[in-house]
Amino acid sequence: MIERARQALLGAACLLFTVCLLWAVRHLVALPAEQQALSVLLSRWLPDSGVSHPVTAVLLNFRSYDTLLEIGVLVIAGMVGISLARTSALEDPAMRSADPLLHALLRLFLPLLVLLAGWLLWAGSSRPGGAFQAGALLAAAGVLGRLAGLPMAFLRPGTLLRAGLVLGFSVFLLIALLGALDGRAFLAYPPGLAGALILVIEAGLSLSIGMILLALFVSAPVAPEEDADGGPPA
Amino acid sequence: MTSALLYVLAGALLCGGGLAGCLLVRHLLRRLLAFNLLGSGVFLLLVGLPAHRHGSDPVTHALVLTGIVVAVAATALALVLIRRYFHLTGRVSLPTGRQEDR
Amino acid sequence: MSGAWLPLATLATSLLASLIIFALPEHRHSIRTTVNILAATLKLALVAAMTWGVFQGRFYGISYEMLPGVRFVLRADAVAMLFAGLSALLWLFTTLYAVGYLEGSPNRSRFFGFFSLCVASTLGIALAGNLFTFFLFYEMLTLSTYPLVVHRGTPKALRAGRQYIIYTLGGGAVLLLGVVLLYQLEGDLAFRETGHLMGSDPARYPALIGIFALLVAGLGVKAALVPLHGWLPTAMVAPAPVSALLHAVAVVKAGAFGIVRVVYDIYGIDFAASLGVLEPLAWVAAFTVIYGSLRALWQSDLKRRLAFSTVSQIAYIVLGISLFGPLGTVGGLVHLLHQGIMKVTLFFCAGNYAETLGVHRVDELDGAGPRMPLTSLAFTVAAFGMIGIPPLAGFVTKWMLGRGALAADMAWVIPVLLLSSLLNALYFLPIVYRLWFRPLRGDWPAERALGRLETHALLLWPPVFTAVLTVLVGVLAAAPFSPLAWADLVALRMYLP
Amino acid sequence: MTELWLDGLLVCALLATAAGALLSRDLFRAVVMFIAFGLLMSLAWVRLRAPDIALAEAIIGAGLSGVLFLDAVSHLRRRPAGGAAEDD
Amino acid sequence: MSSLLMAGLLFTPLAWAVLCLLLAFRAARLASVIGMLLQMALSLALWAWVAEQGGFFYHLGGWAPPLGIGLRVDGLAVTFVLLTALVGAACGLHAGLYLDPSRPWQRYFWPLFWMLWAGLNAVWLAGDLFNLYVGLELITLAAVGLVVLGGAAPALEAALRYLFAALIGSLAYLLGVALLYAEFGSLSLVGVGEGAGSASPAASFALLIMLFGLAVKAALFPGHTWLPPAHGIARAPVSALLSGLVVKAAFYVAARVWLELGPALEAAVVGVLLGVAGSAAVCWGSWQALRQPQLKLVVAWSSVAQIGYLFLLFPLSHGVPEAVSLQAQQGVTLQVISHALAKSAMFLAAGNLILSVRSKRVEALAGVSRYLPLSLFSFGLAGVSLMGMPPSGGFAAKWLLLQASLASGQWWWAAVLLVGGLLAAAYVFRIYRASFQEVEESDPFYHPPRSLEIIPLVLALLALGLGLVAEPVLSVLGLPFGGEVLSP
Repeated sequence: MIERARQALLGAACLLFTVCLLWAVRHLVALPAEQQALSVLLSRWLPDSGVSHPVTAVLLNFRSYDTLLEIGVLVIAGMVGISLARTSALEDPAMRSADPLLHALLRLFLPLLVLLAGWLLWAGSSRPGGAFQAGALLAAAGVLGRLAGLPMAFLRPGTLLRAGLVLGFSVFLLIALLGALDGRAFLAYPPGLAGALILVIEAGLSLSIGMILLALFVSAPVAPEEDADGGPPA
Repeated sequence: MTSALLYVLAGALLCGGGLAGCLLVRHLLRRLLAFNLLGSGVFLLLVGLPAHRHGSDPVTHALVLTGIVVAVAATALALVLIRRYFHLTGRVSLPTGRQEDR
Repeated sequence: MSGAWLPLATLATSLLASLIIFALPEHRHSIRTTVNILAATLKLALVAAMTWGVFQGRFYGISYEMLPGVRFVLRADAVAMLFAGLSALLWLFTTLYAVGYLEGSPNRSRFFGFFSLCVASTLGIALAGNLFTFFLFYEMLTLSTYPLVVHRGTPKALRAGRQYIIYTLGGGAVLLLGVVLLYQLEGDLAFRETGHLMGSDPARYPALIGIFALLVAGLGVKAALVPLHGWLPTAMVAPAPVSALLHAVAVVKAGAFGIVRVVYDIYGIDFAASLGVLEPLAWVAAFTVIYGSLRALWQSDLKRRLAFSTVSQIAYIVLGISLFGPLGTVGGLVHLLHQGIMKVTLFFCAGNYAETLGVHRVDELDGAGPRMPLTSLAFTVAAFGMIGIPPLAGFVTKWMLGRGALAADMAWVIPVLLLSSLLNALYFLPIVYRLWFRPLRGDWPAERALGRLETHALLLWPPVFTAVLTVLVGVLAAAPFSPLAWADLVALRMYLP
Repeated sequence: MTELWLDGLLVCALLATAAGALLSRDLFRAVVMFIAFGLLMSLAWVRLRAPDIALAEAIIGAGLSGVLFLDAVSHLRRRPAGGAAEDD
Repeated sequence: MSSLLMAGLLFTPLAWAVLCLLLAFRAARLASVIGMLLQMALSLALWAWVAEQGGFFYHLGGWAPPLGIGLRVDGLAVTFVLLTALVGAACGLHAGLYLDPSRPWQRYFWPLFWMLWAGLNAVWLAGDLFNLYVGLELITLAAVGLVVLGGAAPALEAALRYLFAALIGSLAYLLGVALLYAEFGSLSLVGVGEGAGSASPAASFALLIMLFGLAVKAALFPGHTWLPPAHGIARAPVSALLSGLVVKAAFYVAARVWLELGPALEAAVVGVLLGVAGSAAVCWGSWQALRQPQLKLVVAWSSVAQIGYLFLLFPLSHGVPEAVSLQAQQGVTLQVISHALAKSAMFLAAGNLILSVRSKRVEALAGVSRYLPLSLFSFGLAGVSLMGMPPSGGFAAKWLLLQASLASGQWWWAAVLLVGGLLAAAYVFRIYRASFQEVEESDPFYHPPRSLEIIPLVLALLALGLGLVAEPVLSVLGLPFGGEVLSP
């Protein structure tokens, strides 16, 4: 009974929220159109950023601190994922597909995906694409491979996996410190090197992002008989 | 720029629906789906509103990309937790009621 | 700021002592006792030095801004020294007594640690230079006495502790409200002999009356004014030294002393009289005097009888304060000391009976006089003092109070005093009679042999000393440096224009 | 004008798939709806002239998240309420 | 100088997170101790710098806001950075001894701990609305990870509850940011504040929804239900971090946004609503704390109550004279600091007590007072601060808030403060009561190592002493900007 009332109350609150949101949006869209200050600034500063694609410039130069922390969030998710992983055998026999056609397709498809990821990474400096898309694509390729039962020893929880998780992040971090040691601000690139450094960072990030997402996919429990190891009290 | 306005409206409705889903749905996976819908709604608003007022704004694109990464990290983490929770207890939703009295 | 170190050092002695004692392991009894006695002696010496300096007109104090617009002030003035002297003196005796009393019992490290902390708070209350600082130490006192009240850890003690903490924390909250309101209205007010509020805007009078009520209610809890006295008899489950501390040195005195500060040093006695708040206060005090005595009459438990006697006796102090005029002031202030000395003697003796003979009830005391002559003599002297038999300490107080009442045109106080003395006699004299003139009926409930004397030496000498003091402060009331002379000095400064 | 109609249609489809993802009885259906929603979102980003997000959404929303969810659904189905090892 | 300090401050926790992920538990512990010392030194140096020279803006990457991200290094921010260093280091040291190194997953404590620290610093210093969002998410995920460490079912349940609440809160906040950006075209907090000159319905709604989200993340009643399980189930040092610092981060963001936008948007009703919710939290949290059978749940519910006080800032800083608003801000800031110190001390002490009595229940404490005085003493000292008894920081905060509420004429908040103090006393004394109970048998307790007992004692003493030095601390908090911009 109380549960019912609670649900009704919450539902009504959501309805009210939606109405208010629509009303706020109505006010916002009625505001006069004007030149966007940030866009102007962006196009003025873009030549100094080392890349020609504005989104990449924002992500990896103007607001690179956001990106740094965002990768931190991903790393945390990956860490927690592998900290919960209890599987010793990473190849789940139930998952291995016996279909030879699928294997053949995959053998064709996986390198293609990796190539595509590389291209996205490279393209990111001048047109849509970049580290994140490339990394996600790598992860997707990995997921496909795993679903098909390809062996992936590097995903075993161990030093290699952990190093892979933080590779991009540490490259980013070290380059960020470079500027500060030089007497400039944290995350400032040395003049002239911005483009190259951004590419280095992006390459590292792609690898790590792919690995983290894949690790998260893999570390979910699969085998029903695995042990349930609880922590100590308190 | 009325097409951007359409997406803004869709974003607002998605926000409302997603929030309702997050609050009312008990099944953890469904709640996570609702959370993702809510996120998409917010991202649509974040991009759509400035697009409607001033035209395409690359800054918002960058922000949304960051937001998507954060959302996917959270989703993947939540999925791991949910699966492990199910694995240990066989439950797919959190128990309600007198959990405060434990 | 010359002379800042003396008040600080006085506080620090017992604070440091408490920290050292907490840090000592439970079994290091001799070091603990040494630290205790050293600190108590040192503190007495420091207070004596400071008292001499204050008499000479020297200034001791420290002040710094603790919160925006609110200062932490320590200051040694004449009234402060009255209270500080009392607590320093009695702390020494109580410590000695407690060392003897608790010999062989567990948790002594905890006990003496909080004991010292409690005295540090009392000293802080005495030396506080404004209401904020006073409140600081007042609450510290509450916290440091709780572990003492529940020391025995029995369900009864824990219940008493709960009641104690509910009363005192509730009182503290009311007091805090009053203090904050006063700060809101008047700003940071240092204690001053003639008060501060004489010239305030008449439009504020109602607010000031309300604040006065809050302050007195908050302080009245610790001072055990009826109807806020409920915790005091219950707290009797605590060990005897703690009862002595609660009743004579620290807690109830802190409440009474706070009322002194509020009436004289914040409101100013003239202003308080013109606000018309003194008369109701006097009525409450008078009622408490009678009520406490009446209740004491019916108590068969010795310590409970003493507790209700405290309720009544503390109200004398408040009564004295509420009588407008120097004589009433002197009576109230001097009773602060006299009652402390007498009551501490009574509790020491009660503790001795309980420890040595296992006697807790009045009707078990038959024939205890010959068995424990010195203790019983001390008890008798203190009881006579309480009744007000000349020339003992209590007589001086009652005499001054009576004269003060006449001077303040409140003659109705005289019958109250007489009635109360009669009641005092009615509940003390039977005890004295039982002690000396009734034969022993059978065995003592739980007799123990403690040393060669009638009881343990550390249990025996403190009450004897304080009993001697009871006589001395009465007989030598006219001498310089007697409590009476000091109270005269204080009152003189207060009624100066 | 046709563009506007197309956009309207896309928005309707978006909302419909979202509703499907929220309200479907069958969990599997809900996840499929969610994947469809991701694909449509990707289209919407294209229409909002945000190709970067469109790319990311296509890979993530439709691809990666979809697979993660599908895998989770199959896992949750495989062992209905079997876990007995509740430890504390 | 200060530029290097800033870089070090931002770099160290992130770098140590990476380092600790690669090392095993014991090696990571050693590395972390070094890192904590370094971070302490950096925070202290920055605090001293700001106390002397005044605050400044720090432009990351050399790009000025609004396009770039500026950090706002003012007195308040550096004080919280220092507080984080203190509490964080204490919890880290405690954890190093408290956690059982033989469990394979304990190694993940260190990287998560450092990530949490990085996120906290990012939030205290942030001057950018979107950067705040990322920082908050960093904190959330790290905190969830710490709660779930070990992966037992109750921990998973608590972590899931926490995760969903925090994620919804973050998205609500982000929605507000989206609306504000659409209206004012800026992401920097100052820029938005300048834009919000007049009341605008959309901005008001944005403010409301942001505050709602942040209130859920800060566990304000009635959005508090996730907190007690999460803080109750986590290991003691983790609970100490969560209660001491993490919930404060969300509140801090809410306060900054409110003080920047609230006055312009005439949001008095919102302020009063938050105040009412805070008062309800004080009463309900204390009541629940009073009847919890488990020690750590008592402490966790006490957090719900204490967080309620913080939200009195909102009604007391809006539509009142400048001086009163300042008083309220100072009071709330002191409350944040003293609660951070006291509550972390309390959780650490509670952890020690639980370790000693080998039970989570309150009744099991009987006799502890006799054999384990030190941990109980720390617990008690922390309790003094929670009750708002002098001379603790909690008392100083209560005094200032009382003054502010009486001066603003809103006396009912004063009643909440007084009643809350008494309720806090009720649940703290309940623990004392249990521990003072005498048991006949000889010492049955496990005695934890001395160093485990010292750490909460130090924190509790700091909380207690804060009241005595409140004025100097507050004077640093209110430092104006030096106007200096650090960028190449």
